[in-house]
Amino acid sequence: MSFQTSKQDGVVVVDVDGQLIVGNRQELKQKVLDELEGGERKFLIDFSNTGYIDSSGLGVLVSLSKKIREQGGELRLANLNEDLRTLFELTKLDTLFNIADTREAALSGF
Amino acid sequence: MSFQTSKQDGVVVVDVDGQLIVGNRQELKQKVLDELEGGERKFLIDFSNTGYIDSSGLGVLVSLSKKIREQGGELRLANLNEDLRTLFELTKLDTLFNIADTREAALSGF
Amino acid sequence: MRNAEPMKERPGAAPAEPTAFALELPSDLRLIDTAITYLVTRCREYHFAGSRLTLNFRVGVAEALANAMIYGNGRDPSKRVRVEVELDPQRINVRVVDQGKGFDFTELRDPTLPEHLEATGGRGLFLIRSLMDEVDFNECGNCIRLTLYREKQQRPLAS
Amino acid sequence: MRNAEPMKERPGAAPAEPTAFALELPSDLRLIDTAITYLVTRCREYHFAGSRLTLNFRVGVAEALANAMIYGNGRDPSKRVRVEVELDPQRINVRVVDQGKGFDFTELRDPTLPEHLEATGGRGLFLIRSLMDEVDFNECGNCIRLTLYREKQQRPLAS
Ligand SMILES: Nc1ncnc2c1ncn2[C@@H]1O[C@H](COP(=O)(O)OP(=O)(O)O)[C@@H](O)[C@H]1O
Ligand SMILES: Nc1ncnc2c1ncn2[C@@H]1O[C@H](COP(=O)(O)OP(=O)(O)O)[C@@H](O)[C@H]1O
Repeated sequence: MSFQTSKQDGVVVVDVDGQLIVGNRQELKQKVLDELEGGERKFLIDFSNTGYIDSSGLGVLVSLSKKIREQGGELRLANLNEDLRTLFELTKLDTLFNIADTREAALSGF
Repeated sequence: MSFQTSKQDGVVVVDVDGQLIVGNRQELKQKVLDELEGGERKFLIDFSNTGYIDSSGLGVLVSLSKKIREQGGELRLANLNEDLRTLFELTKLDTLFNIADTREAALSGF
Repeated sequence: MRNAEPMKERPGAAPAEPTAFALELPSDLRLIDTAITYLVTRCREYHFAGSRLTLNFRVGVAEALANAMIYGNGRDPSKRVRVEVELDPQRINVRVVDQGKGFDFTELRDPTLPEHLEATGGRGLFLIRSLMDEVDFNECGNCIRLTLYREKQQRPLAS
Repeated sequence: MRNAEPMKERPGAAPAEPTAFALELPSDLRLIDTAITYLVTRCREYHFAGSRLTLNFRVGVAEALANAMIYGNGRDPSKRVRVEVELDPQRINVRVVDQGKGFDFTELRDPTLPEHLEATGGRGLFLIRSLMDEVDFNECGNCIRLTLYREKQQRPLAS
């Protein structure tokens, strides 16, 4: 499980490798908040290599999205597989997030 | 945990990545026996990336060494860290195996 | 898959013998994924597969473990969570028991209502109920029983 | 390490509070390394370190788990192995209990004798006794208690 951060076209891209769950969500939260503190405003979380997300993982995404919006920024999500899409639909969080099919689609729209 | 096999100067080199223990020793055994069956006679197991070995792991090394010797071949070991060296000394298996400090030393002597 | 063997049932049919096993873990959140990975491996070997395993089972059981460790046992690592699993060809049955006092599981809010959509919590039991086919609690609420069928079940109209 | 804080004892001194936790696992050999990794993590957080942890503890406890699963429980995954750990600043105490009938632990051969050196088995309990500071069994032998001190102990002449 790891979170890789990179910068692409002025967007902070975070790759979630493994699970995003109660056992490691603080790490993602801290990484993104540090970047926000450092002045970054555009964020993309890429779930290409993500196994599953639990309710705490969803919670941290909601909380980050809110914090980023408060600073005039935006958080987008990309590359959700079928399982993850179902999860966002079940919880209706698909209505709260800007979810792109691919990383490129997410980046180009920013 | 994985066992990577490569061929170097006519020697089959196996890298033990992780542990060599009761839960995975059959995999190592099968890999080496397949090569022996295929006609290979010189074997080197490299422990550079090995965490720990348990008594079953030691047992499989003894058994492979015997089988290889019966076919006129030889099994050598290399790159044991301090912990692994202690293990071989405790069990006196350091007297049974040709143990080299480095892969190069093991290969050059074959 | 397994084309060479005569096939009595559909491919990937489960072995006939029911099996059961149990784990007990300290309340340490880092163990949840380890446990889930093991449980999924065992279910896969029992020929469960697909989204029912990788989404419904994984997330449903992970939520139950997290609740047991966090709320049931107050994250006290000396307190344990017990996981009992029964596998048979039709279904997976999981019981998660904590050492806590339980809770009133009848009063649960709906996290999909617009006024709750931006809440950071409150989705755990909702996900469990959405993803699992059957969910029961013991009387006090420190033991949750989850059942997932191999195939999607027709949901009763009133749940 | 921790230079900024006032230091009462040597660096890496253990926290004062003893702690205890327990695991219970199905008899599945694939779980041994998972369990060992977790136990080592916990001991490391409790400031145990070095060869005593990476060699003595890891190998000694792995052997005890393997014996419990293989001989005690006959590899039956529905049978469980219980691991109880107590940590205090001076020592790690581990009890491994299986659901088997035990065995006569007084009759053990020496695997380092020339006539046994090429045997493929028979080194497990020898390693446990060599690597751990104290080893006890319950009366029947299905429960082994292992103690490892933080620092190397002077061994009594007769063990
Ligand atoms: N095993 C449990 N023991 C005690 N209380 C629990 C347990 N499981 C759930 N709860 C209670 O139910 C509430 C809702 O849980 P949940 O739906 O998982 O959302 P969240 O964890 O985000 O609060 C928790 O806040 C807790 O008060
Ligand atoms: N928990 C146990 N329950 C029953 N028998 C055991 C147990 N642990 C060890 N034994 C017995 O002691 C013998 C020696 O064990 P060990 O020294 O670990 O070597 P090996 O596992 O290679 O036989 C085993 O063969 C087994 O008969």
